[in-house]
Amino acid sequence: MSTTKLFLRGVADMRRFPLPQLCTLLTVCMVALLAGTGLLILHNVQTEVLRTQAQARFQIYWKVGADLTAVEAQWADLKRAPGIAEVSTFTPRAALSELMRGLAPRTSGGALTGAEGNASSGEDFSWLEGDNPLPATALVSFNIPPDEQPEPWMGRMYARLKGLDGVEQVTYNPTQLTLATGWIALVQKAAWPALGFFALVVGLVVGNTLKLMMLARKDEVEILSLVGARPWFIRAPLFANGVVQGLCGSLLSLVCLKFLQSWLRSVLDVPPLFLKVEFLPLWQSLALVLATTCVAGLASLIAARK
Amino acid sequence: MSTTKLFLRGVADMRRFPLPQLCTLLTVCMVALLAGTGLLILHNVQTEVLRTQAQARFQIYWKVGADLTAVEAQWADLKRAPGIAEVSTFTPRAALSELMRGLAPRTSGGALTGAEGNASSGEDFSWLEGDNPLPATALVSFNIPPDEQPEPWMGRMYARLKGLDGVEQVTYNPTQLTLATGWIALVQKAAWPALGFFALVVGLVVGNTLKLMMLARKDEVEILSLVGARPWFIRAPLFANGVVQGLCGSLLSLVCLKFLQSWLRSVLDVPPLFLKVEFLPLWQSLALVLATTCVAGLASLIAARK
Amino acid sequence: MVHLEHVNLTLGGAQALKDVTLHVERGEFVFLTGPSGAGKTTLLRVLYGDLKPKSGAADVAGVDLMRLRGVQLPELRRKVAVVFQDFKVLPERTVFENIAIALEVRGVSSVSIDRRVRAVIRALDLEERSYAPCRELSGGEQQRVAIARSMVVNPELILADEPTGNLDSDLSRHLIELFKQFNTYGTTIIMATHNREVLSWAPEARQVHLVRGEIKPPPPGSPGSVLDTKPIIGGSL
Amino acid sequence: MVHLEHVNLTLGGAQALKDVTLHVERGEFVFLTGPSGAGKTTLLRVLYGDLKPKSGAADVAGVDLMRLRGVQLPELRRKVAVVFQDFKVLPERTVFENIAIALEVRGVSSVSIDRRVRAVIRALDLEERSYAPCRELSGGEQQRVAIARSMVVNPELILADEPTGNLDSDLSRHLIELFKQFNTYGTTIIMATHNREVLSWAPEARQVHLVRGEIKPPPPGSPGSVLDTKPIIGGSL
Ligand SMILES: Nc1ncnc2c1ncn2[C@@H]1O[C@H](COP(=O)(O)OP(=O)(O)OP(=O)(O)O)[C@@H](O)[C@H]1O
Ligand SMILES: Nc1ncnc2c1ncn2[C@@H]1O[C@H](COP(=O)(O)OP(=O)(O)OP(=O)(O)O)[C@@H](O)[C@H]1O
Ligand SMILES: [Mg+2]
Ligand SMILES: [Mg+2]
Repeated sequence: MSTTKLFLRGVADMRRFPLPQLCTLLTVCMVALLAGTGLLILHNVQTEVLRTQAQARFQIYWKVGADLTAVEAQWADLKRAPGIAEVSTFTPRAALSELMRGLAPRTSGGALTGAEGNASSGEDFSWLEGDNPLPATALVSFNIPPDEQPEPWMGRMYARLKGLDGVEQVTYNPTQLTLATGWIALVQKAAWPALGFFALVVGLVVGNTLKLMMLARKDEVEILSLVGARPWFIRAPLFANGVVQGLCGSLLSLVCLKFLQSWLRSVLDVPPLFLKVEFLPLWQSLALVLATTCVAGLASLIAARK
Repeated sequence: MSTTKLFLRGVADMRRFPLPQLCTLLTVCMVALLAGTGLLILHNVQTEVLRTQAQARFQIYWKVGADLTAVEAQWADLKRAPGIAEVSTFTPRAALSELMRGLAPRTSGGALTGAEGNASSGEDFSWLEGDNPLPATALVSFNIPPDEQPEPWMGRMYARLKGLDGVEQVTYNPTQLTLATGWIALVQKAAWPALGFFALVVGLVVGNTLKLMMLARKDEVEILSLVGARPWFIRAPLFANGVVQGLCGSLLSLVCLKFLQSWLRSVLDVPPLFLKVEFLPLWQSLALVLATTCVAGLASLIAARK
Repeated sequence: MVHLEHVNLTLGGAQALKDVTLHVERGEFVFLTGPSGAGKTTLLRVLYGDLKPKSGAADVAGVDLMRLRGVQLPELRRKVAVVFQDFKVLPERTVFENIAIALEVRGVSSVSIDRRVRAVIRALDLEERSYAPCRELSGGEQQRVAIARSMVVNPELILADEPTGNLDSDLSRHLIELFKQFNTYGTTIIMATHNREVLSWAPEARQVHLVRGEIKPPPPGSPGSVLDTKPIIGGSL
Repeated sequence: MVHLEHVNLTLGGAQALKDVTLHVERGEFVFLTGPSGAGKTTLLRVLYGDLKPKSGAADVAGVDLMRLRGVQLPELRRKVAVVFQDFKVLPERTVFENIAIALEVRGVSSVSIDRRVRAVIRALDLEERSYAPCRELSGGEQQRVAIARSMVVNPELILADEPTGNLDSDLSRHLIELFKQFNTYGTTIIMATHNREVLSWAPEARQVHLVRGEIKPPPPGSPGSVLDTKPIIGGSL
């Protein structure tokens, strides 16, 4: 009998224990869904962190009382500079009002909330407008070129910005980078044990189920061997069964994951979080399906041996 | 034969399929561990949110040029006020330097990181020290009395602070409260589906395993019934088996969870996070063990019926 | 003990028992004969409540089989012991445990279990294999375990389905002697068998002959029919 | 075909086969007799490679059993067909499937499978039950399925363990005729049996008598010993 036929027989045989097969399918689906959720979280955290990591922010202070027209021309230049991601500019007056907001009660949600909060409580800092001692400032974010080491690149950019006409001081925050690196390290530290753990659960669930299914069918295996079947003749249908379980279970889990993601997005993409939860990239989805299928197939092969 | 004897027999019978029993135990343990991890996260988020929710922060601005000695006396009074949680005070000079820091590049980690960042990049705002237009300010946090409605209480507190001598303006952020309420709503919205999902997985895993174990032992069940055993005689040992699986699995998972928590604490209780991950309270640990045991016992009873 | 009136039963679309009327009194010894697939096992399964007749009246050991409900089934099976054609022993349990199980489900004390199990093990010459798991037994040994399990409970009725299929002549003869002994102490025995020799060893027993689900007179050449002195009750003759 | 020299085997601590020397030539018909637990099934298990002797020399159909390795086992089992004492049919599969399986594992084309399976089903009078799952068969029907499965592959050697235990006289006789027919076409047959009648139906067959794992001369009263014309080869007599 050809291997294809044996595989088909294995798939056809799945009808024979419909309930355990369904249970196993659901269990595989759920465990794959858990792994998928883990990946989803990881992927989104990673995206978020990478977006932050690849950018460098500089705060540029011009001299107090510098000519505002000249400064504004420099600002226009800055906005056209290569690799620029974001430029926020503040005239001395705008800076003062922004600063006062910065001091206002703020939640962990960040500046945005603070701004909102101020708006809602109707604050007014006009009473502060006296003799403004603040300089013109700009907050500039660059995308760090991917082929550059971040630290030296930031040093060079710092020197360039410091050298601009009328600039008094430039500050930047190297710890931001450290923090991003720290996040990645943390994620990676947690990711591997977590994914390993998920793989272990998938393997245990599928393997255990197939092992028990084997136990329930051990007479059949014994008889096949007694009438002269080669090992592959016995194992191929089981292998097909395991693979189909893994494949269907993980595909089903992707569908569930899609629903989960839509729901999470609808829940999280609201003020004050504005987290746009993205779906897994194609290669991760495929990897999930492939990994589950492989683990299931492997587990079925192991379960099928004596 | 007494029920105790039947139970003991069920436990003794577990030796007969050692591998599937071990696999099942591990699977139960892991699924319970997942549920426990979910609870752990929930519990810690809840604790964090509740701590934030119960506090109200007010920013008090004194008049520009107010007498600093009088203001400092008021500060001392504030620090002794009932229900006070935290007071941060800023002289005009301290405020300016703090404000400048607030404008410096900052990560999502919050003001603390900003301060650190500035320190590390060795910033110096002394060049700004001219004619300081800023007022004396204080940031005051109160614990909202648990028997009070937060919103009206904050309104009354606002009026009291506004009435203090020499105070120009008081701001507070009611959205912080909304945010906390929003978090709790979110957690609760996500918690029930998540816990339901975990229970489903536990049930499926245990039920499926025991069902298959039944299938592998169906001859035994049939023979017992043929020689005149009452249903309970057949089911009690299986029930004992399921209960022992659930109990041992969930207890083991608590041990694992303790390790996970220690690890998470060691990883997360570092700058800039300072998250002190706490272990589950006793009642939640007990609930986890009880729920897993019940689900496993129930699943075994269901698996034992024809 | 057994009262069947016009019992009909369909299995998988085919009529497995056709209008079977059979009365067996307490203390009788009845042989059930007939070709392979005649319905002997099916009839026995009806008697221990494993199959429910489609129509007719059936009463075994005072239990109405047509109205058998969940709780009554264990009661019936405590009065009726069965030796199954395919033995139905637990392969992982020892000989002792397999026999003791029938007493355990009846709540017999362990001292008494020990004594009674040892006695039947001796009677069936299984002493050497007492503590071997049944999967390690020979076919004939397994069959004897199944027989021992039915005898140990001292039932009102023993249903034995081909109990000598895997036993040699000497053991078969010994077994029939044991059954006859039980019979003289009042146990009713219904035994399905193919073996003509076995029929000749219990000439006083009645023979009920099944053909395609119907009770028919035994074929004239068979030992049972020659030796049978009682009239065949029921059947559509 | 079968060559055993001083074969010894221990099972669970006890010596199940003691110094067994047995030679069976191609085309012979051999009865294996002996009391229950004598080692008949054990000897057959050695012959189909299920048990490995502890010592001695063993060769079946050209395969050296003492050096049997993984890949050779399926080869041996394609030459040797077995009728098991406990049938070993798949309860969920139909009669047809149970018989066909032996051809499927040999890679026979489905057209040929169909033809050959139908032929043995007819020969064993199972036509009515062809598409019933085996769990719904009577004991005798299951036994015939097991026999059909061994015959359908046209093996070099048939090992039959008590193949008439659940068959009545007529079917048993028919079966022996079938086996004799196979035998005349060159298939070697070794059949374990308790049934004296069966021995008398094949008077030309040789009888090998086992007692407690040893080959002994058959008891003088048994039909086999009376009718056996060939000398008993091997054994410690
Ligand atoms: N569950 C079932 N479904 C369908 N048909 C069945 C079922 N059980 C038995 N049969 C059929 O009913 C008929 C009678 O079976 P039964 O087992 O009673 O025969 P028997 O007299 O015991 O035969 P044997 O001597 O071979 O054991 C057979 O043809 C059998 O195939
Ligand atoms: N796996 C095993 N482990 C231990 N002892 C075994 C095992 N298999 C068989 N035996 C013992 O070996 C002896 C021979 O068994 P075997 O099955 O060969 O007997 P047999 O001649 O076929 O008897 P029967 O006619 O009852 O089938 C028996 O006493 C049996 O209990
Ligand atoms: Mg039968
Ligand atoms: Mg045997």
